[in-house]
Amino acid sequence: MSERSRRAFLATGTALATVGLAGCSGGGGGGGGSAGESGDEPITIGVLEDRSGNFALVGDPKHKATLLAIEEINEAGGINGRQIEVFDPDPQSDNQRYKELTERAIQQEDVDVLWAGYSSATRETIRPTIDREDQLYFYTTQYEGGVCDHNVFAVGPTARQQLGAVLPYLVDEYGTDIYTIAADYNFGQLSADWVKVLASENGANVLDEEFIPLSETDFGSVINRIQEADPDFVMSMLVGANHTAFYEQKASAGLEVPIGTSTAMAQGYEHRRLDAPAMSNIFAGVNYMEEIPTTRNTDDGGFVDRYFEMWPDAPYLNEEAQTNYFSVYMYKQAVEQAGTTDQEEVKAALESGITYGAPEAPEGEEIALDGATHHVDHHMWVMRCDDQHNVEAVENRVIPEQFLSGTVGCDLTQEDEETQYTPQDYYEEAG
Amino acid sequence: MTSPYERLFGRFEGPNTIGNTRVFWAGLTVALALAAAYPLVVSAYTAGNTALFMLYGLLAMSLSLVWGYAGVLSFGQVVFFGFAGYTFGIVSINLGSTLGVTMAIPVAVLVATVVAFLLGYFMFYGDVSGVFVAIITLVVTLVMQTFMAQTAGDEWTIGEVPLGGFNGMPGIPNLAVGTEGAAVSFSGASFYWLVLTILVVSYLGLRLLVNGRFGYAMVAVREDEDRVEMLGYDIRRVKLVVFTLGGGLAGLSGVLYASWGNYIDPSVYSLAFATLPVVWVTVGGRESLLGGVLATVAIEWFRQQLAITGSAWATVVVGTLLLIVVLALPEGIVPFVHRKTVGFVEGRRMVGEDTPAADREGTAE
Amino acid sequence: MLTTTDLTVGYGDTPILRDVSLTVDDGEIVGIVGKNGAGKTTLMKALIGLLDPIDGSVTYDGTEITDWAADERARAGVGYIPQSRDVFPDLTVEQNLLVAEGVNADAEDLLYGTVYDYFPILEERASQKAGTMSGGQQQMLAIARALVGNPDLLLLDEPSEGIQPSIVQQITEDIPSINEELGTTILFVEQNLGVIQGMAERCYAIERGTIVDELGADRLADDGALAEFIAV
Amino acid sequence: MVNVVNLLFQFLDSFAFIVLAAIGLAIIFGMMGVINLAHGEFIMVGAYGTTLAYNAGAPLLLSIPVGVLATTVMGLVLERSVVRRLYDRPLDSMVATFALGLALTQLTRIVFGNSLSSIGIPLGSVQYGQFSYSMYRVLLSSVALAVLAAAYVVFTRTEFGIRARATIQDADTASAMGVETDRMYTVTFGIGSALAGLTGALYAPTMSIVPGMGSSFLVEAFVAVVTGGASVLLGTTLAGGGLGLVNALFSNVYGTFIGQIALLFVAVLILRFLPNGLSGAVEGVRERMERENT
Repeated sequence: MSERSRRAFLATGTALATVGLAGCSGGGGGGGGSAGESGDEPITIGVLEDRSGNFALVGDPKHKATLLAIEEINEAGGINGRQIEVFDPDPQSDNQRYKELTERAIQQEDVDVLWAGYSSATRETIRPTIDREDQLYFYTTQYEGGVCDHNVFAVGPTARQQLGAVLPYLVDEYGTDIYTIAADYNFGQLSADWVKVLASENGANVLDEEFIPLSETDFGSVINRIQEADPDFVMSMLVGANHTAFYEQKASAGLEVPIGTSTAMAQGYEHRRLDAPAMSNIFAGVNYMEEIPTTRNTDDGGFVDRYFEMWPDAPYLNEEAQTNYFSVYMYKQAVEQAGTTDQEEVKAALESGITYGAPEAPEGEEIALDGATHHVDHHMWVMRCDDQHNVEAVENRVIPEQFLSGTVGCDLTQEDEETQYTPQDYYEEAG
Repeated sequence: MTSPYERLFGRFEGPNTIGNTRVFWAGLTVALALAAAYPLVVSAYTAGNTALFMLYGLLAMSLSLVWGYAGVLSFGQVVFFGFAGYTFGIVSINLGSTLGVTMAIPVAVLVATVVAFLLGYFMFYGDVSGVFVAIITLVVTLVMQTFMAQTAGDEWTIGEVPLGGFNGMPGIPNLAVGTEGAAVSFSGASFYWLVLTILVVSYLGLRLLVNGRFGYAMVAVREDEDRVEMLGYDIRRVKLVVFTLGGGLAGLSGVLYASWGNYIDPSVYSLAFATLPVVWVTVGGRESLLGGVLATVAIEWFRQQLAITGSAWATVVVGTLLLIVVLALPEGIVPFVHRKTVGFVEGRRMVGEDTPAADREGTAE
Repeated sequence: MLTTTDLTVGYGDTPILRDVSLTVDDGEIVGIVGKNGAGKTTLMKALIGLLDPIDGSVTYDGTEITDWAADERARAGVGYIPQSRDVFPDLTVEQNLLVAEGVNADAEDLLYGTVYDYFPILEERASQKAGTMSGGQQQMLAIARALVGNPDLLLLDEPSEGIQPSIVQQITEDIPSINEELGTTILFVEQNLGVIQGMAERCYAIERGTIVDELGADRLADDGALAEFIAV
Repeated sequence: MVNVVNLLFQFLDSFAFIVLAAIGLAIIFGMMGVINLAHGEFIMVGAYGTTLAYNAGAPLLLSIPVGVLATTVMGLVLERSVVRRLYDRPLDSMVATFALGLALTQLTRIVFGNSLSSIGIPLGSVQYGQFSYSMYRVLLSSVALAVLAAAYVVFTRTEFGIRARATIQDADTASAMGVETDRMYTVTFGIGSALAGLTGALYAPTMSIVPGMGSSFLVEAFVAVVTGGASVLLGTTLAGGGLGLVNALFSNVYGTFIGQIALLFVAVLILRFLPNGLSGAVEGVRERMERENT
């Protein structure tokens, strides 16, 4: 039954892709064999990250960290002796603009590889173009998980990895009754599903869950409902500037329950922006924050130092910035391994299993790109914020991507797919 | 005695449109020929990109009609645009065949038209007028944005297609006409030609309309509602018809939009996008059907170029230029240029006919 | 008190009044007669400053005020009673009067006592919304409003239009007595024979935007001579 | 189970938010017919002024007036330079204010970065049983009432207010009565700006201070103005009360999502059945009663 429904879903996906292709007359010259094989021609990297509009707060560090990696690589002699050039317009947090600029990056600028977008909505906006052109694409935001697409390398941590880091810790520390609040869109809904999955895996139970519109800024009733349910801890997947108000309002209302999150602090650095103690006793499950105590990160001359040397006025070095940074290096390794920037060959090289000593990994360890799923087995951290808004690491371990590899059996080395799986598929697989 | 010229163009001409000369039609023909040849000399990307600006031009034209000609201050053309885009996605993905795509086009335009009719009926027959129309249509836009952003859950699935909430609806097919086996599908250059054709047909159709009997009624409603009413017209009906028609046109534009990007999301209902048609038409000249289209293409091209520079000042520049145009050229660029050049003589004649001095004095006394 | 010299006024570039020259002396009651569309209201609007002249000049109290805005002219002592009354409908009677307190900024005191004496109904209805009163009551309010600041010159635009005869009669008697008691100079526009004859000391006749005649007291008494200029 | 105290506090909270979000917009629209699409940015400027003053070391009670003042000055400058040229062109004034908003948001980003560190919410909480509520959010409802009362007094009981209303009803006649109509418009726009600034200043401690923050007030603001109808202050009060109650009740029972949907749904019903808005309906009833009495 479950297998059949998945097949049916795949069939629909393929049919859609075919319709899309049927309409594509010639398509333009991007894709597989774009760049020259040899010589000193520069490599062109497309970086579409928001520097204005709603997502600028989280998008700007991504842009800056990418440029840092590129500058470092260029100074060290480039990739296979070729310098890197950047095409980096500002999509202004506007999905339509993303669509236009993605088309332009591929067809006009002929980029060899593309980094683009913060939100899942942006990724889904441009994915049809990416797949039509078979463009090598890195999506670096922490996200709901489940994208199994031979053109997409979703190298940020997934909800299952982030929540899987923090939720078991909180169950151990505080108890088994969970109350979930999540932003009312795909990311929030799917993350809430993952909370349920992880709760049952860890012997906990979700008392209730509430989805909050992205435009909401008034959390009085939410706080009252949490108080009524009286959970041992809250899981919060609230996102965006509006939802930040929750943390200030819950502090003001005197709600002192511990909160686990995959979204707060690491991306929008709420612990730096909000007045203490709004973020007190909040636990973030993340692969990276500016504060994580690894030698590659915080030692003299480490990642943090280099970043702020290049961008002295930057406010914070966030989770996605690090992902952009290390994935540029992973791309470099793959090109060197493939000996070409031919996109299909670079994809194959990436699929062969690249590892890299990213700032998130402690000294002596590396993180691994899983070729089958195009995801990364991240080194995950549980970061606790105290009432002075100091952040400390309370736990860390490697958490591999499990859902695509373990549950739905996505293997892009064997079969090219362009799908996004959801926790629904998890239940179906689990029977 | 009518000359061949008059037989051919007479019904397209009148005081309600700019460009009533042989020179204009000759120029338009040349311009169209150049526009049609454009995809042959540029890349598929550029053609597709320009097609996007042109389909926005259709949206602008729908606003020129309701605002410029009938004086209805609609801020909600994007509502019909969005309804049609979403409907096209829902129907075409559900049916999943070329025939399905073909059928989705009229269904989507119809839905947009019906939505416009219902909204128009309730406003105009509720005696809402003037700036209140603007604010109500604006509120409908904002309400749609808030609502559509909240449709992420499984319960918001129509057939097999989830509305998708904030993430929007991906996988919308390209436009196609025909049945399986005998179909024309539009993308790249062919999509460009399709949009150009629709734009030209709509333009000529609207010229017929505004220079006909109903067109005079529309313009009269804009100029002086009370007097039109005394002449025996039902102004509510006139407004409703124009508003509905404008909704249909905006809907057609929305269908083109959804199939252009194979995608639609709630940002089509955002304040920023809702304001764009007003911006285009204000800059181009609201009483010129062509002005809005030209301004749309120019403004969108310019905005995109600014985005490509990646400059932090991009939106500041756009805002400032817009402000300058609104303040310095209240009538819009195209009517201004027209008045300063070819329309000088013609324009004087028209003003004279439109508002005779004695007429004004009569009102004043 | 008031002189215009070659005054030309219009909407945009289209003149409606051409080369109008007239004089009103201190304490006079002067009428302006003319048919519909002759330019009478345009003249009144130009005198209060709601329309800018294309050419010519206006002198008030020895000062040239051609470029003055309406509110400046009002504060210099020009009271104005617009055609079809134009009271502020959503304000109460009392508030309507209050708005006009600034007319004639030089005046020593406000004439609430006087206007309530003339129009006692206004005191009774002080807190009623002006828009809910009858046309005649609104006309009284418009006159009272123009008077409350004690203007030196009063401009009246067709006070009889659309009002029941008893109130027309009352106004025809009140205006000359205001002129007498308060010394207010009065210039009015009218088409009603009875009102003109009851109020005016002399008259200008206006046709197609120009002054075509001036009528003294003797010709004013002659119904026929007057009717020539006002018959529609 | 509905907790009455929770419901009451949530109602006061919603009421305050709707009234304060709408009041500046409502005055500028209702009094002058100008739809200020930069309303959200005016609120943002109020919040930025307050936050910057607070971060520079001023106490909150002094920072709030700083935000209000900054917005007022900006409003006055913009009225003098831009808005006054567009009084008879309502859609053009929408385009102009939209353009202003666009530039203001991005200028703020360029000058102050993507966010400011925020002010904590003062005053702590009120505890009752297992529940608690932020005192400050509740207190805002009394501020909202005070603002409404003050605006009512200004526009109906002062010479300025009466002259301003006369100007709005008939600018020509008002100027012929000696009213400096230009000044009335300027001051009215200034008052509207000041109130938008006050809203930003008051909500600054409870929100994330980012350049786009003003947009979170827009839906409530426009919905309140439309459902309120032509009589601005009465309309805003009724909209705040009615929509606030609907929002609080449904949020309380079914969650914020249903709360928002219910608010929008009721707004549509009001528009459908009361085309003159809530204030139009109430005034209709009052006028009928007055006529029966006289």
